[in-house]
Amino acid sequence: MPWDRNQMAERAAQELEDGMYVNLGIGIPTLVANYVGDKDITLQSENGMLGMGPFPYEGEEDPDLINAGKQTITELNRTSYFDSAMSFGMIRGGKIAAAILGAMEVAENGDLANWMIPGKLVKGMGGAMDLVAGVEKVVVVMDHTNKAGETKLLKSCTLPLTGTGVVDRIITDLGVLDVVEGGLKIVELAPDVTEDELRSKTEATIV
Amino acid sequence: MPWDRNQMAERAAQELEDGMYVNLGIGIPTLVANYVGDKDITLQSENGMLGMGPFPYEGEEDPDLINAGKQTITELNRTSYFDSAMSFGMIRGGKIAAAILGAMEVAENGDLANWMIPGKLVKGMGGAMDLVAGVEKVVVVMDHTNKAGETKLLKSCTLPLTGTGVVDRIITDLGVLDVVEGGLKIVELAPDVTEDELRSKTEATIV
Amino acid sequence: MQKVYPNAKAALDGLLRDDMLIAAGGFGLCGIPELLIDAVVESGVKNLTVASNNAGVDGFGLGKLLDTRQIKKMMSSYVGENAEFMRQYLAGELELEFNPQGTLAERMRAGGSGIPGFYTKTGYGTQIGEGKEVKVFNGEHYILEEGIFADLSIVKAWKADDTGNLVFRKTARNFNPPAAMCGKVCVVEVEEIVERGALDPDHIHLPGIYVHRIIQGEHEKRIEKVTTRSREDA
Amino acid sequence: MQKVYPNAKAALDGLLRDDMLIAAGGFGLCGIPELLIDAVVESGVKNLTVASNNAGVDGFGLGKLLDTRQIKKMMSSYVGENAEFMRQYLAGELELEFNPQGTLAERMRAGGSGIPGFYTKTGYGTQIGEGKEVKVFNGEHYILEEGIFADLSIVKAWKADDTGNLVFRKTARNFNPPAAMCGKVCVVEVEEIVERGALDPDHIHLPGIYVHRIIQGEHEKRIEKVTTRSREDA
Repeated sequence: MPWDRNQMAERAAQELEDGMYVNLGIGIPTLVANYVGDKDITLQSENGMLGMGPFPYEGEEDPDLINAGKQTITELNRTSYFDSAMSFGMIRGGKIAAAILGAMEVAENGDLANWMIPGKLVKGMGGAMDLVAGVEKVVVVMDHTNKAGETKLLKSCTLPLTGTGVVDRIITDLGVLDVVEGGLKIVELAPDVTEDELRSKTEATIV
Repeated sequence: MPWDRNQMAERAAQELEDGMYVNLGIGIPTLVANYVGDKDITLQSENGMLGMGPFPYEGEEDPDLINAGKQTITELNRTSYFDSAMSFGMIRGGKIAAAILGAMEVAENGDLANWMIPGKLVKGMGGAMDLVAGVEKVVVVMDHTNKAGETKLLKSCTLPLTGTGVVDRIITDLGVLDVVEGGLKIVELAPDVTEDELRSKTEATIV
Repeated sequence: MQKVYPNAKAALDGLLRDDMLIAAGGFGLCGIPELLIDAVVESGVKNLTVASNNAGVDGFGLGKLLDTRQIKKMMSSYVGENAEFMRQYLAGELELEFNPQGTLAERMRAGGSGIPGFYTKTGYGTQIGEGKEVKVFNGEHYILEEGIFADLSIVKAWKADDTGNLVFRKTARNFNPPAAMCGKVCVVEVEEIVERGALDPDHIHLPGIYVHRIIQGEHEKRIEKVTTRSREDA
Repeated sequence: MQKVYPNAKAALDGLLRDDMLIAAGGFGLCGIPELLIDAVVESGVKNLTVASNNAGVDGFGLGKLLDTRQIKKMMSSYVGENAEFMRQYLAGELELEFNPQGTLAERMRAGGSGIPGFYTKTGYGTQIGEGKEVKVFNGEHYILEEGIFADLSIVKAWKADDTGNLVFRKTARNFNPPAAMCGKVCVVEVEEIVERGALDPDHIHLPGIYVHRIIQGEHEKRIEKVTTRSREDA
């Protein structure tokens, strides 16, 4: 049985180690925060905050305190605030240990596309290009196939790129794959998912 | 009678206008602060302070509060502190309206030399190169001649440059000169100093 | 040297002209210069280029300037919250220069810091890098990005003193300091103007040297996405 | 993730090696990492390159590392307060790379911010610009300066919490934040380690992400030039 959204997030949380500063993207990556357990993880929100806390209690929302997804959040006793130039200084400067991001497509060489569909969806890259360029370890969490059932793990991306050769690890509903020399390498399969099934739903070279 | 140090500083203070942010160099320029009167001038100290106050009363020195000349100083009710990167960001970014600096040599095209004498004096440029490159108006205050009686206003500098074509106005013990197209232009003479005397002590072209 | 003005209209007097480049602070609707945006709308100035991370939402923030068609071009990283924006863009009525968020912030800071260009890995090998100079440092490829030099900065802070020293609050700081830095003239709206000396000199986020005009006013501070947890989760 | 160490020697354990590049905070003797400098002296590590605005004075601060001849090369803007420095330099025993003060600060900040190079007008047409790439922006000449990527940063702050969030005091901030940013590892000495939550998140000058190890200790904080006015002047 493939992993569901929460199981993918739970699996992604295993990527995080004590003491890490981490940036979580919108969507499934946001759920990863629920599974860090008692690991000492500091979440960065690229709009200018380290030490992101949970959502506020109803009635305690603060319009001056939001995350990069524009959601109201809270601070912790370790929180610091800073401006956008410093925020991306630490991202570009390699101070963030891991970013967990969603994706539209990943190629076997680690290319990532997650910011636009020409002529259809024009939202922008936000901080994603900086994150994939600067962060030490980039983990993509996404469904293995799109709504039409087509694979999202390709020989090469068809959509405009967010970054070239930037993805280190991919966690999908079917399993975990690493970007290695020559293609993708299966690290783990979701329960009851066979290697054949994963291979059949993957265009990228599996080595 | 040529101006003395304090008169030169007093004359230099006339360059400053209400509302200006100003950086004063070491030596005579420091004395300019004594002559700003009731003009609303904010002094920058490039080690990371805007709104520099006077020296502290004896016994009230704070080792964490010094100016760019490493002297103990005080703060005002408008003071702000910042790091060296921001301090020079505002200097390079043209936010400082005027810098009043000392000099070893000035050339008729506005070249300035004030940071080293090869083989003899190796102290370094400190913030001077950034100041002359970034500040809107650069005023040099210096003696017209050196201790050997040789002019310091030259056709071209002999010492390593601090900046090229950066000086706007020169205030010496003999008068005030502007750097203009083709050379220096006499703006003012110190009391009882004749134009002939000033010209005779100047190598630079006077237009 | 009086920096405090009675209202947004007065504070922008003489500063607005058609075809100018305005840098605006804020992220989403958080920390945006609401009052100054309204005054720019009322001024009727046209053909603006606006450098701002986002473009507001329909009917609020910079969205108002889109509704009135006063904006010719946006320099932004993310415009996904604004249907009118998308419509104008897809219809070819609006220019859009996408900037990665960190590149946009750094371009503003650079412009305000006398740095006309810098190299970043961000966007290399993507559309963003197309046509930009590439340089190799230590075996890796970087692209040249240029500083932004705006004609005017409009910025929102929490508190100011009358010399323009600014303090921001929580994540409302965001793009406001870099946007403030890069303008020839910077106008700031705050929630409260305090006495000189009321701000600790060590706590000032942006020194008054970057600030030319200040107004104080009431802010709506609309929230884009209210997300909460119930007390039972605790 | 324990960042607090018992003393300077323990905090530097495993980080020092010959020929490394160390970035040090401080301006003159103000805000210098006294305790960490002493520990570097005691370690006996050799052939150091040190990026620091100044080189201390004879017998204090980085001057101690000059006395022991552990420094091979300084990257500084001003070294005029140090006779031993001058002697070693003029005798050809010490390399010196002069950096304009703002260029040095920006090179550190750039290195820590993933920017391998930037353009500045500072030094164009002078010795400092020799051999550096020149580029014209908007009709003016700028030179390319490179980011500094240090092996180790040693920094002095006023207060820290145990996650490494730092607060500096007055002009002792100076080069400390940019120096802290540019090191692969950053070790900080403070006057006081406070409880988590004791530092207002809006008042933190440098977030803990830049800080790997922290020690607390007594500081001499020597004053280089005591200048005072008499009470009669008031």
